[in-house]
Amino acid sequence: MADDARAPLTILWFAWLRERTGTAEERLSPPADVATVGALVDWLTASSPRRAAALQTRNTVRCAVNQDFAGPDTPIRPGDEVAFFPPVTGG
Amino acid sequence: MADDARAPLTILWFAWLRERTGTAEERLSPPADVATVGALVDWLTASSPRRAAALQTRNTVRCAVNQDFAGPDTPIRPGDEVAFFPPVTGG
Amino acid sequence: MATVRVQTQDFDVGAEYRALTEGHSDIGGIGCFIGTVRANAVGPQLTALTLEHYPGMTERAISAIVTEAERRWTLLGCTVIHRVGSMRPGENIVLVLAASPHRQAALDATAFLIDWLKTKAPFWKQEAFADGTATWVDAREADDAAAARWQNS
Amino acid sequence: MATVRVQTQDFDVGAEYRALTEGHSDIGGIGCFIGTVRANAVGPQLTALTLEHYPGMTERAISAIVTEAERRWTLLGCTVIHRVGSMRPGENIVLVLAASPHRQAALDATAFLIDWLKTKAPFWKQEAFADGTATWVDAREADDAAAARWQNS
Repeated sequence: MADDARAPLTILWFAWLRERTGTAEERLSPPADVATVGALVDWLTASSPRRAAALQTRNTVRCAVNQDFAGPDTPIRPGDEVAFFPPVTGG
Repeated sequence: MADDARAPLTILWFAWLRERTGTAEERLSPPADVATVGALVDWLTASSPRRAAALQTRNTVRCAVNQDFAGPDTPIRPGDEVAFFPPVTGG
Repeated sequence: MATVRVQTQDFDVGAEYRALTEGHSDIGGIGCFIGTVRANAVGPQLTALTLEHYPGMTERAISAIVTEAERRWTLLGCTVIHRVGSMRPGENIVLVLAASPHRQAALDATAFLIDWLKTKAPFWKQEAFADGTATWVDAREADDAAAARWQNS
Repeated sequence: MATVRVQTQDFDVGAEYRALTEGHSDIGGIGCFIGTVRANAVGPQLTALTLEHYPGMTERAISAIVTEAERRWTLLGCTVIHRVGSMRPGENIVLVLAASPHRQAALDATAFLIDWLKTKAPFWKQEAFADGTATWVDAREADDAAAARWQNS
């Protein structure tokens, strides 16, 4: 989203993922080789036990990058807003 | 509907059938051998040019006997209420 | 449990929704359909739609359709109101409401009720136009097909 | 043309119906669905349902679903209102209204909108019970199947 190569990612956590991380929003700057959602999940999992707990059942964790649904191969760039959440249950 | 063997039929006409017969309701006593809807349609058709005009496109004429949808073989008894109308177009 | 009315006056969608649902916490979804008088795009302008019906048989036929819907789906209530008489373009003609514990049942019952109302209840529409002509509306094959979808279920 | 709102307060079905249809004589049918908080039949009593969402993405996702409905059916207007925050059993959660010249399009668009809302918009439900426990509602496979019906059309 931002052009600044050093801009941090905004990471958002929703529903029970938020309860597990203990935070709704954080700003993080992973290394430059974390360039996809899949790589970001690996890095977040290794970064803290609470984030690992939120992300441990990967099949049921959904992701959006800049407010669009994303998959493991979706690219991540500095400044992006990346949200993790369970399957949606509205309506 | 009635037990009286000589009770007339109540014949009802709706929509464009009513416009062709010029009447919404009439009481008629066909001969005893007019015992089905099909026989009644034949008898009505022969009984007057206006009724014949109402019933001439038999494929598009619908019938109800005592307020239930009926077919050509549905029995007719003295005192019955028999209605003729076009295919329904409500809703 | 079901409300069935045939009336000349308009209905109030919000009031009917409240009457159906108020005090019920066992409902999960309510389906609804409202049919309205649509102005025509070509030809002389439609000035009025007149609905004729067969008093007595109409209520009987609608009640039978509602009973069939209640047999097919778990309904916690439903409402069918059909107007008769003369209506102008834009006016309401018919209201169907179906409340169920489950969304799919509410949606299916609503579609079923309006599909069968169109093909199995004794109403006839006549259109009056600005040039003074009036014509009876023909039954549509698409309506028969829509109603037939439900025959085998 | 479309009205999309995410709000904490309740909505008024009758007022939304009027806002969608008033002054429109080109509409032939309006489909509607209302989802409500259903009390549970077994276990500790449900005391509240809380809807969490992803502000910003929610409106974006609903607008995309509405745009897809408008691409698939001739719609003369539609309304999607989804509540967030805490609601008690019996309260309204979501309203979908779809107006079309034709009945089948109105009914299909209504079912499509609620099916996709349930599976493609970022809302999460948490149930709170009388015994003090609270659980996040699991996504239902039936909802995915209902949404998938529309994938190939």
